[in-house]
Amino acid sequence: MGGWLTPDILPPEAWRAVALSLKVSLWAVLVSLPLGIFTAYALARWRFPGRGLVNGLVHLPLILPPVVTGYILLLSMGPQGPIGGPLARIGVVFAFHWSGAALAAGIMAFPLMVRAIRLSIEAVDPKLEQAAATLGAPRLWVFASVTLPMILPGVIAGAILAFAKAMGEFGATITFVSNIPGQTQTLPSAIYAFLQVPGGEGAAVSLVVISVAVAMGALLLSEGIGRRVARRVAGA
Amino acid sequence: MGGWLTPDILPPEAWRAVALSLKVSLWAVLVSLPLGIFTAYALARWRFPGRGLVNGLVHLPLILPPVVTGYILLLSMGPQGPIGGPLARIGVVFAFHWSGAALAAGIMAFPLMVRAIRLSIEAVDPKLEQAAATLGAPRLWVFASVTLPMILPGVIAGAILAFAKAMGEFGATITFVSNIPGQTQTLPSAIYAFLQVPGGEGAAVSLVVISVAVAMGALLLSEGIGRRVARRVAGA
Amino acid sequence: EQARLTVFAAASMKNAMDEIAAGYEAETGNAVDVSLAGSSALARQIQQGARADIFISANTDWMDRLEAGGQIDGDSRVDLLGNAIVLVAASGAAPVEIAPGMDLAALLNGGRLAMALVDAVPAGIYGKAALQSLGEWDSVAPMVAQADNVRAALALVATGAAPMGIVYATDAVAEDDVHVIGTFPEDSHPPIIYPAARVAGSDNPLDAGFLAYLQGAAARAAFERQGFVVLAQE
Amino acid sequence: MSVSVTVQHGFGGFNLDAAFEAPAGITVLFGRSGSGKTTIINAVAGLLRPDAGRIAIDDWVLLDRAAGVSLPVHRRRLGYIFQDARLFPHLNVRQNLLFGRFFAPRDAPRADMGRVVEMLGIGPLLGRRPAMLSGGERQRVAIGRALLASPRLILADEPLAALDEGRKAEILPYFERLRDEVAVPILYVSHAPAEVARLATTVVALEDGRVTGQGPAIQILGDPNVMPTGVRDAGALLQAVVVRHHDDGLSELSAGGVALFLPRVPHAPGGQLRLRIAASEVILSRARPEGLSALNILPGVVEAIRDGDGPGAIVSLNTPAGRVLARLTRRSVAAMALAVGAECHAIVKTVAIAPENVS
Amino acid sequence: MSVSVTVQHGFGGFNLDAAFEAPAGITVLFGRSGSGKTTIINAVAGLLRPDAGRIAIDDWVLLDRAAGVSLPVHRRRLGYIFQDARLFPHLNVRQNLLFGRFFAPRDAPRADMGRVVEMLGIGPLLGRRPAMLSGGERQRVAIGRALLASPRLILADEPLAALDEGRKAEILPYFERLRDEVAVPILYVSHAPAEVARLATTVVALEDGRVTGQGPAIQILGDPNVMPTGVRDAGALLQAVVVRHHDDGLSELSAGGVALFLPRVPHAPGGQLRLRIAASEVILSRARPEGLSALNILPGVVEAIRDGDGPGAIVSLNTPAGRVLARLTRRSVAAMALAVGAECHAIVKTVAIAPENVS
Ligand SMILES: Nc1ncnc2c1ncn2[C@@H]1O[C@H](COP(=O)(O)OP(=O)(O)OP(=O)(O)O)[C@@H](O)[C@H]1O
Ligand SMILES: Nc1ncnc2c1ncn2[C@@H]1O[C@H](COP(=O)(O)OP(=O)(O)OP(=O)(O)O)[C@@H](O)[C@H]1O
Ligand SMILES: [Mg+2]
Ligand SMILES: [Mg+2]
Repeated sequence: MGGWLTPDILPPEAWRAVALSLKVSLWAVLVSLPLGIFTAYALARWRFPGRGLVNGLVHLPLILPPVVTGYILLLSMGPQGPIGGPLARIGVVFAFHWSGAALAAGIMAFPLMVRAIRLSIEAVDPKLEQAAATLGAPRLWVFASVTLPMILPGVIAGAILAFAKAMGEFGATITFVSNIPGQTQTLPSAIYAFLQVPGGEGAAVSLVVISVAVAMGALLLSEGIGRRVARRVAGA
Repeated sequence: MGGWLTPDILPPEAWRAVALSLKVSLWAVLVSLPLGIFTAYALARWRFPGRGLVNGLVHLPLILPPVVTGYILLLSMGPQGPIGGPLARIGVVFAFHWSGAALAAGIMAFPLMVRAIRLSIEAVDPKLEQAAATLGAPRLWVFASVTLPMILPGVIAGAILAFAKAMGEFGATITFVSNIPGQTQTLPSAIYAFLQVPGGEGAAVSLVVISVAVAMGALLLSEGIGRRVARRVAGA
Repeated sequence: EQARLTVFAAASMKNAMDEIAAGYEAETGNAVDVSLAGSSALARQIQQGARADIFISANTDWMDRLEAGGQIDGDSRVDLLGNAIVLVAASGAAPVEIAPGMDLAALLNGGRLAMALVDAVPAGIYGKAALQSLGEWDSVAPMVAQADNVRAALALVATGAAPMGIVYATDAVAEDDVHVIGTFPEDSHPPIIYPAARVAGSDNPLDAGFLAYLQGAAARAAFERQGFVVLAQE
Repeated sequence: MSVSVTVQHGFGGFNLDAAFEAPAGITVLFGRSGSGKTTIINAVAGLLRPDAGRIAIDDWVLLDRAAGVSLPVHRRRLGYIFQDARLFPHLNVRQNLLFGRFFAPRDAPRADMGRVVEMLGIGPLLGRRPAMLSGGERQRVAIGRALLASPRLILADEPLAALDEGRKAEILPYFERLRDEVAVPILYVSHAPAEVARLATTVVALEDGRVTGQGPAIQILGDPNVMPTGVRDAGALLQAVVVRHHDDGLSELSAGGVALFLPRVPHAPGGQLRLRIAASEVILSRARPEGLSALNILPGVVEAIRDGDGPGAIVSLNTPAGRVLARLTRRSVAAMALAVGAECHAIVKTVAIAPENVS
Repeated sequence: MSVSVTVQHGFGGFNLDAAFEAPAGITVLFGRSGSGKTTIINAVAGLLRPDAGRIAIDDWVLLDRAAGVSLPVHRRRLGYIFQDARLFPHLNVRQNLLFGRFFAPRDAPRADMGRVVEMLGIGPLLGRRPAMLSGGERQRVAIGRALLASPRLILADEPLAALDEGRKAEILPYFERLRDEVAVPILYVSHAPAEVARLATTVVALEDGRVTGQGPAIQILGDPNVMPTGVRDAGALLQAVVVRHHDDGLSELSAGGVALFLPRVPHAPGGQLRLRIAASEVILSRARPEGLSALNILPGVVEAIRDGDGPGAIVSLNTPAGRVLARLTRRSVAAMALAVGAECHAIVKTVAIAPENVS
């Protein structure tokens, strides 16, 4: 019989959207994480010319309506854009490709990730880093062996926030890579589509439930990890 | 003659949208801040049944496509909704009112605010709070005199993130309170409207520039404050 | 105190509605607030009791839905405007004849066809119907890139991300980077109709007057300037 | 006022099982690193909830696990001087000092801010934040913060460890005043025998989480079996009364009729005070010695001789002033033919007592 | 190997302006709380960039502000024992201990982990995290961490302040070994005169950011004018050689021909060692005393008499063993008719020297 929550009323492309959203969000988070940590570190600890500009740029996707971010991406990273063009010639294609969706999601999620990590870095007592330096650890090692382990809770928090945001990202993604079932149709695009037509609510609700379940699972998991890590870092 | 950046090509309702967006974002941040601090504190420091649920709920607006959040708000807080109806009878109206836009923006920004504050709280050494308690400070006082000053950088970071997010919020707002000039038409809604018609791009770009300028101003300001506060808290 | 009227209108009508609202205010002294959003969003808001006075939808589905639910006054409903869908390409492309056997897939030459969401957004629904009736849909479907609205589809063409797109005739009007290479025959898709009606809950005395104004000469001129076909007879 | 403490607590490898009474005055917890001193203090403060136990100040029960009573930390009216200063980094020194005062009941006896600041020598630091202080300065501020909270119970965990001798000498009398005048019970952790001897009313010796000895300082410090840090720190406490102050800066005291000379003590003639005489500083002589620079000579009878681990022995002498301990080599014991019942004289230098072993 | 340090630095209210040479061995920075000891050490470590100054170990320049040279902290090959332990909270004790080893050059001489762990008594703690350690345990781990980093320069900021006497006695010999065998220069901050006397090769006395005296320990510690914590800590250092070990646990030494008896020292006969004799523990007698329990008697001639602030005086005696200081009351000086040139005997108890004043 099948109620509205059971998979049989969801067309197969809905399931493909779920799979794609997971893939896109995971890639978006994983690829942007190192850059996010680096950016957060630079903003937290270094004084350099253009620091304000970098900080502004990082926050931009938060401030702009997502559609605008999508347009900017389309203009710059599209096949004829100043960045997308050359990239396309060396075979790196974002347009209408899931990697473009990941790019859009990653950019939209970036400010959240950077903020969380940066706050953690600012909370690390520089005296511990100094202690590591006196023991002979070069700067990068100090980071890897002292700073990074101590900011892990923040890194995890940042990664979850980014993942959740990526799972929900819609405006920039659809504007940049549009909605091609199986390639760029993420969960939010599918939900949006269902909501546009009278009577589409049922399917939309099913997808919302799936999306919430996935993100909550990730959330709970990461909370668990985060707590364990925090306890480890606090040393208790 | 007036280039595309000068105000004279912007119709008056665009300026009303700017003013409204500022009002909406400020209210959203100010009203949600105490609740955000409380929620962050509860999540960071207390173990209570339903903690996971609260945490999930807080993150929900991040995960859901904004349209869905807006739709949920419309259904629940609308004039005929289970919450909005009774509220309307006692004179509290959110539907199609700027306060509704603030509500939507506040809810969308809430997870960002809570995360930032929570990370700061988790970084406060409980030993200092214990020291305050030994000196006779009741729990609330410990919070006000030790915890709160020490997490101020995080509170500020959370408030900026939330403000920036509120300035950019679009999907939930237009879905919940529509796009009525002077009442619920925020900057992003106005940008959206301009983008929907041929020839609207110029005005849209002008509005984007204004929106970026405002948010960057807030960002720079708060970075300055945040840095000063952080230095004060670190005691240097 | 100035009398006010709230109109919920599909976002694609912004330019025309701005002009009409200004004209109406100049003529009657009454202010008009136009809330522009997607038809689905507006219809849902009306379902949930939004205090709108007039609703102009970009398609008939949502208006039918509201009428069935008693949220609009069926007697006041008029089919206000019509529109056409066109095939657009980057400037410089040769015109094509839109007819069965045109082999759109070959014309795309491996590129994408930009459309609005083909199952959700009216322009996409009409476009899909037209391609189906022309027998092109099955071959083209895998190449379709769907945007969340027509303007976004147009942007895909304007930026060169997609070589061609299907949009409303009204959208192609003012775009320099894009030009129309063919218009879909009227009979290849269900009629494109923008119905207008009075919202049932509205007790605004200006309703009837504004509905009439929408069908008047001033409005007609404004609509036509934006490329709409005015259906309503005065 | 008396504090009674019973705590049991297990931390993986370490088990604490201690019970003691801390009568009015200063009770020193004495024991090696890791013996459980801070753990006990934390339990008293309410920062640690022991597995079992009861803590009360007279009838005022702070904790009774069996009865399910546990007063919240902030209601225990403490002045806790932490082993790590734990100043509030966002407040300046003045604000740190005044933090506790704000929460003290209006009618609580108040320490005088000016006096405390002066004693601690932190006047020039009042406007600074803790990050700008030296280690010893931080610790001094922490002492001031606790003293100014109008506490009913002071917990001091090695408060003077980071300080130089001069500064210690300035602060010690303040703790003595607290002990003697204000009657606030004080639980005090210290590793320094001289500090213990000077301050302690009661000593609780801890070893590996267990109490190995407790009682009046006079008794525990004179018992070489109990002193947990070994026989080298043994010493006796004598009760003395001030007779008069001489012009040359010496004070003459009488301990059970024996005249003792000390560098000027602050007490008025007739005042009672306590002297610690470290066993290692006492020289014995069978004959009454003449022509020595040492001014204090106590005649007595050998009461007991206890051999130590090394080449030393502790000779316990019964004198009119009380029991005096002397640490000698066994070779000297033999050479002098010392035996229980033998008469001999204890010789103590004036300057070897003063001033930090006087109280 | 010799460390030369010149630093100038201003901190608002405080101005540091110090220059000293630290020859091989242990150089103790001695001064009151807030006198600038940690600031100097931080400059040497590279954690503080002084306004001006030059720091070099022999020819190896760590800092030269004038020449714009400043070696990064991690290239200075330090073992810094911080005043606050600063252990890494996310690593367990073992990982903390091994942290520095990882970065030491492969060919650097390595301290033996097992030996250090045993000496510090932290074997049972290796798997714990710092939050689960007592204050003294933390400090011991910090000492181990620095020692195991194969440093070319050790900076120790009150490393033993939080430890009990027994533990100190176990760790001190290790620093002595470092000084005598490994030849790593050590800058050592301490407030404890006994520790200073025992360890210091060189003493740098600081007061309010300025060096008030520097030189070999034997000289500075014997100079009551320099000792910054006051005359009470004065004392003399004697050089002695071990003659033989007796069966009763005593070692016989000879200092300039005078026989001295001490509890067994670890040195073999013929070995050289240094004794500190605190001025307050010396008794003088005009006649050669008989029948006393004290075994060490040094004949000498009064070289100088210096009156102190209080009722005391320091008598400096020229003996065959070297200069000996004695702290007496002025009353005794008068009673004994002591004057420059007078002959008299210094009496020192065997147990008053041993073992912590021996090295
Ligand atoms: N960051 C700073 N800003 C301002 N003043 C400072 C700062 N750090 C230290 N001081 C001051 O410099 C002086 C010397 O400090 P330092 O830490 O070197 O003292 P110290 O000799 O190590 O004392 P202690 O034995 O108490 O640790 C102190 O008066 C201290 O208040
Ligand atoms: N949180 C903890 N978890 C496990 N063991 C602990 C914990 N806290 C303390 N201990 C252990 O309990 C014992 C007693 O610690 P405590 O801090 O009471 O010692 P202490 O007597 O104050 O020593 P110190 O003089 O070194 O400060 C130590 O062996 C310590 O390692
Ligand atoms: Mg302790
Ligand atoms: Mg210091």
